[in-house]
Amino acid sequence: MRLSSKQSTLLVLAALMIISPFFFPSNYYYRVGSLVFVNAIAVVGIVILTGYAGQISLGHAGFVGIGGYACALLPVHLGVPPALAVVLGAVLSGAVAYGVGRPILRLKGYYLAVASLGFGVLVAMVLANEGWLTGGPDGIKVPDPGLRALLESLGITLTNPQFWYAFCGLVLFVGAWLALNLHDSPTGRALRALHGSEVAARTAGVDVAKAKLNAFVISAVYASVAGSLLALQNRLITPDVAGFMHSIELVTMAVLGGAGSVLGGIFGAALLTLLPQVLTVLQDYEHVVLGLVMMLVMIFLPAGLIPSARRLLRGRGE
Amino acid sequence: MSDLLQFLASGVTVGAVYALVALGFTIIYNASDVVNFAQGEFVMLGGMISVAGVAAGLPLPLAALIAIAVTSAIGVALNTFAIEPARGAPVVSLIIITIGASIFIRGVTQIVLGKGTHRLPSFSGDEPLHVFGATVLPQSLWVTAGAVAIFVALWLFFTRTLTGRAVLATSNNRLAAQLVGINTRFVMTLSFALSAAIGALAGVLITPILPTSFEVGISLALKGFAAAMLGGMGSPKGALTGGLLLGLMEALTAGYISSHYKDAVAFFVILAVLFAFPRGLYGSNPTERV
Amino acid sequence: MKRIVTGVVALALMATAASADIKIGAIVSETGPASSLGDPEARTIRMMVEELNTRGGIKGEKLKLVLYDDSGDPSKAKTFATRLVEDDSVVAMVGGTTTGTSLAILAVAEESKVPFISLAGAIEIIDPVKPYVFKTPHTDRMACLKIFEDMKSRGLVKIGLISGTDGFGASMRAQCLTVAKSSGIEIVADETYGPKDADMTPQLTNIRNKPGIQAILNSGFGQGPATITRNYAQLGITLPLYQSHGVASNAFIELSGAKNAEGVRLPGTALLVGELLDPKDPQKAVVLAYKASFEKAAGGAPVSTFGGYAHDAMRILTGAIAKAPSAKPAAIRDAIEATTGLVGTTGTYNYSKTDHLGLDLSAFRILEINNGGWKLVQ
Amino acid sequence: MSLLQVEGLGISFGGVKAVNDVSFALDTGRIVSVIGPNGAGKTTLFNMISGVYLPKSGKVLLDGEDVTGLRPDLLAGRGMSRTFQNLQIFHEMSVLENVIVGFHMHERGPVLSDLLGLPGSRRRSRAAAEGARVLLERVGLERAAEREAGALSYGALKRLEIARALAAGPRVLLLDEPAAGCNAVETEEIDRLICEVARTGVAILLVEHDMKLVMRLSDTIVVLDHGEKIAEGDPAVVSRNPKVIEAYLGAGTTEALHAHG
Repeated sequence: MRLSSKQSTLLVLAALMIISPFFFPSNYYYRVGSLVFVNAIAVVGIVILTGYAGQISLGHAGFVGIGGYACALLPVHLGVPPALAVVLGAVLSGAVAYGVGRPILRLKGYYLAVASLGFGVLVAMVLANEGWLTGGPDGIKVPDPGLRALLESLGITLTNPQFWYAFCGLVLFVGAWLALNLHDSPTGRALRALHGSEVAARTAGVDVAKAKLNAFVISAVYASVAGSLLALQNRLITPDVAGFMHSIELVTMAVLGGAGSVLGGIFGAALLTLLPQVLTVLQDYEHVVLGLVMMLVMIFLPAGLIPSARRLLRGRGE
Repeated sequence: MSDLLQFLASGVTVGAVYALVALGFTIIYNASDVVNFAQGEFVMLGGMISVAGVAAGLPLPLAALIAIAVTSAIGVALNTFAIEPARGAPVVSLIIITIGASIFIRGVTQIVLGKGTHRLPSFSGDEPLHVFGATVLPQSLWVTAGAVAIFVALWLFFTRTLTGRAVLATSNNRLAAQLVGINTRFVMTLSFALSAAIGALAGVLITPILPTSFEVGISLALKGFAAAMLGGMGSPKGALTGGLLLGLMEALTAGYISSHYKDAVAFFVILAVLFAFPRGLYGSNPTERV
Repeated sequence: MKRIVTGVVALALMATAASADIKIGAIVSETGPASSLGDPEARTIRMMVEELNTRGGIKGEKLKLVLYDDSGDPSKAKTFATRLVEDDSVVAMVGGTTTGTSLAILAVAEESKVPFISLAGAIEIIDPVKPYVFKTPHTDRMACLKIFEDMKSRGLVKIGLISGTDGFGASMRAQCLTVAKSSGIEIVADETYGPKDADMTPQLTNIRNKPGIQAILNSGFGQGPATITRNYAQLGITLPLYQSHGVASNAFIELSGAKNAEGVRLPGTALLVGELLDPKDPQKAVVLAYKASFEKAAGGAPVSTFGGYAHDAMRILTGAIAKAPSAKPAAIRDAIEATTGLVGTTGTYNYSKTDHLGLDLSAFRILEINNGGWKLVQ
Repeated sequence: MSLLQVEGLGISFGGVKAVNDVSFALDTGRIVSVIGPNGAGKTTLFNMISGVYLPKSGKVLLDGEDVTGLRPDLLAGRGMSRTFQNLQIFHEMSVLENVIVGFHMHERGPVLSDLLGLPGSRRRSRAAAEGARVLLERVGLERAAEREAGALSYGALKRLEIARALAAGPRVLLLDEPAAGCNAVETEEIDRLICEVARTGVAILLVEHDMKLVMRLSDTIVVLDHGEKIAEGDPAVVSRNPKVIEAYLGAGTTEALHAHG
């Protein structure tokens, strides 16, 4: 039987997630793995927004920040359990994205880029300035969700990094599954259509404004969940996660890996999360190499690493 | 009254800094529709190389000239090795390439010129001028005059010179420009050289006010980009207006409302302006052709 | 991805295979927004490890340093802390340039029971006391108290506060606002600026206009305070200006211009005034020795308080390793906690079960800029 | 009352009147062509009727209802579909998917259901895919269904656009130069296709430069020059109208047009 591209993507993803730990000599690798997954969750959101719908956002870290701070603040101020705070944060991010997306998605290209950037900067600024609530630039502590303790009471004992590796991996898997469902659904086709030609999508009956807004809200929810998971596992969140550089990082991950493909986005997240860890041996040359990698991939593999590799394989197969 | 004047003076000074960065974006954008996120690094290089030159004992004008020349060469290299090979790539890829370039330039600068923060001496001393109770540093006048001069030069370039029109023609339709005999490759090279030179000149002018280090490029590019978009990307008039507006808004907010949210107000206004004018204040609004 | 993972594994194995020495870890913000703090820290740590090893190491064993740059990102800092503990198997850690990164690292240190000496200011790092976490810098609160003490002695009680919006500035602002009242200081203006702003005259104009204002305090580090100082001179403000310990370095005088900085006061450590110290002062020798070797190693870059924090942390750590019965994390922790009377550049450290800072206000000295140099205010 | 009525439509760009006071009507199953020299305002007229541009004056009535300036997606919902002079293909999607998008109004459903891949979503997708395959067969592209659309030839893309426009089940179909750039064989196919579609009761508005095609297909021809309607009528009448001949060919050369008629 031939596997659909959705099935093969999920299979590859699950296999990598399960097999990799066999090569992990220490907890540190679980920690890096879980960071890869967290970034990948946000990046899958960018894949939907940028890869499917062709819309640029340089402010998505703002939603990462909203999700992260929801987990820090809601449990303390409203007595919400941290796990539920993830959901409420996602709802809040979705609502904010709905409100912000309506006006800014009318803009195109660089103008959309600067407007979304403005949004992200505003979120980061509020998080840094309202110290009485958010702890200011040094950040705020995040309560323990108690999920690991819950597992322990069920007889499953994991180290902290192991637990977050498994948990974030699971969330990423679900996130990837949803994004793949979307890809071949009526909504996903409408998004990809307006990416190709807005006017043609419109005349085919696609409500372009609404479709873009859908993509924006969905991707905001992904970013928010990623922010929540980051906050919960770090037990600390700072306003930098909402900053401009983090937004750029997320977009770069998506585009380097291949924004049009879920697997590509995840690969990009893995690459850019692992690269700094590997490049520590280069010390001062780390940034030089990172900049070079970004330029070279975009120049020689403009579709991103995974789609280009796929094309290469297919070309050889035929 | 003197307070207001002081706020305005501050706003114009800061605004001129933003305008200088924003003006650098216009030429490259006009020639190639690329917003060069490495523009901030050109400004940084202008400052850092001048500082290095002065430290090596060169007189400031000579150090500045060297800085501008070296930065122009780097601009040309950026075009040749990174932008030209990726022609026709989507906006988001170009954003990543230029951001990659800026990270690269920053990394090399850090290795070659170090991590220190430096300042150039003011061109005409630090004795403040008193104007109706407000005080202005002579260097502020240099920066403001520099922004206006570059604006005028660019405006003349795009409207009065054949080369400037060739740049615009290349942006409108590269193929057509080639057909009428414009050497588009040369136009691209020229526009990167000019943009880099403007950036470096800006760096030389502002370093006596805003100390430079290998990391200043990002925040400058961010504000310059915002200013350019506020005015309408590609328009020298827009860059100047956008920069000055941004600076004035920040200063007046800090002066009359709250310094905690001065940057917030600036970005808020940018969002508001873009909702009303989706292509900035002076941006052209081409009709969709289908 | 698998190939990259195995690549990481191979690299890590290479790193572990080489060492039978005592391995310590460092995580500092060498790049990023706090690089003006982290860079001298990193240089100091590297330099001191090298010096120690050329002198034959500790008890005949070489010290091996693994240093990572977190670029100011707490999440990265946490990852590197995990890496140091789990993968590099270090016996102790120093670092945490900013409060955010320190808080991220200390969680790992506590969980894995590896001692950690932080280089950041915030009081919550050691309050409440955590068994494995120590720090060398004064708290921001102590800086505020010291400044307020000096202000009161000059009869300055109505002051304006201006602070950077970065972590350092915001944290000190919060502390100063908290302790102002009990110190008998009234803060009548509270302004902020972005760390990379080009001009702060609007904020300063507003502060100057507050009726009855007697002095201005700026909490911030990096280039912002230098710009403030120049704007101060530009506006011709004659009120006494206080800066924070964040700019206690000759680089500040250079960026501000000596003329503009004349008369600025700040709480600093003995580091900047080594030559002026009384020959009997126990800090004199320590400070001069560090200054000389740092400036030689850094190619002329001036010493800063922050490098001093790293110096003290390394002194405390290496001293503890030398005294500990074994080079095991728990033994080293006990030895650190037992450190008393250790003279550093910042002050004399007396750690105890209940005090993991070990400094008191007397370690701070009020310095005044005088003719492009520093002067001790008695 | 006609199915589509255009009344006094006009628009200007930068003070220049691109289209001025143009009126005509179109009935079910009929084919009306708009012709005129380059720059006469044909595509602009199309863009106003299909909601891409907002007209400055005049009205568009669909089935008696005023739909002037209605968004294209809402117009599509009311049964108006179109193709484009400059191809507007979803290049990175497969040929089949391009046509499925045409079924968007029929296959769309709750976003959440699409995300979760619920049976309802899959059913709608499947139904649209089946419909799309039928249409691809009708335009002779069934064998290219799985190929990336960007890889097709120009003529094939023209037909693909028609298939996509038909997918929406339009009552009025606007075809902007469907035969431009096509070779004789391809033109023949498009000719046949248009007749077939008209026979099923769809009203067709056509802009086309191929006079042979226009003369053969059209029930009525509307002639534009400099944005104004200068003639309207059946092909035989219009082709003899001296104003038309002058506008089109300049004075003197009348034979060309007659030859086509």
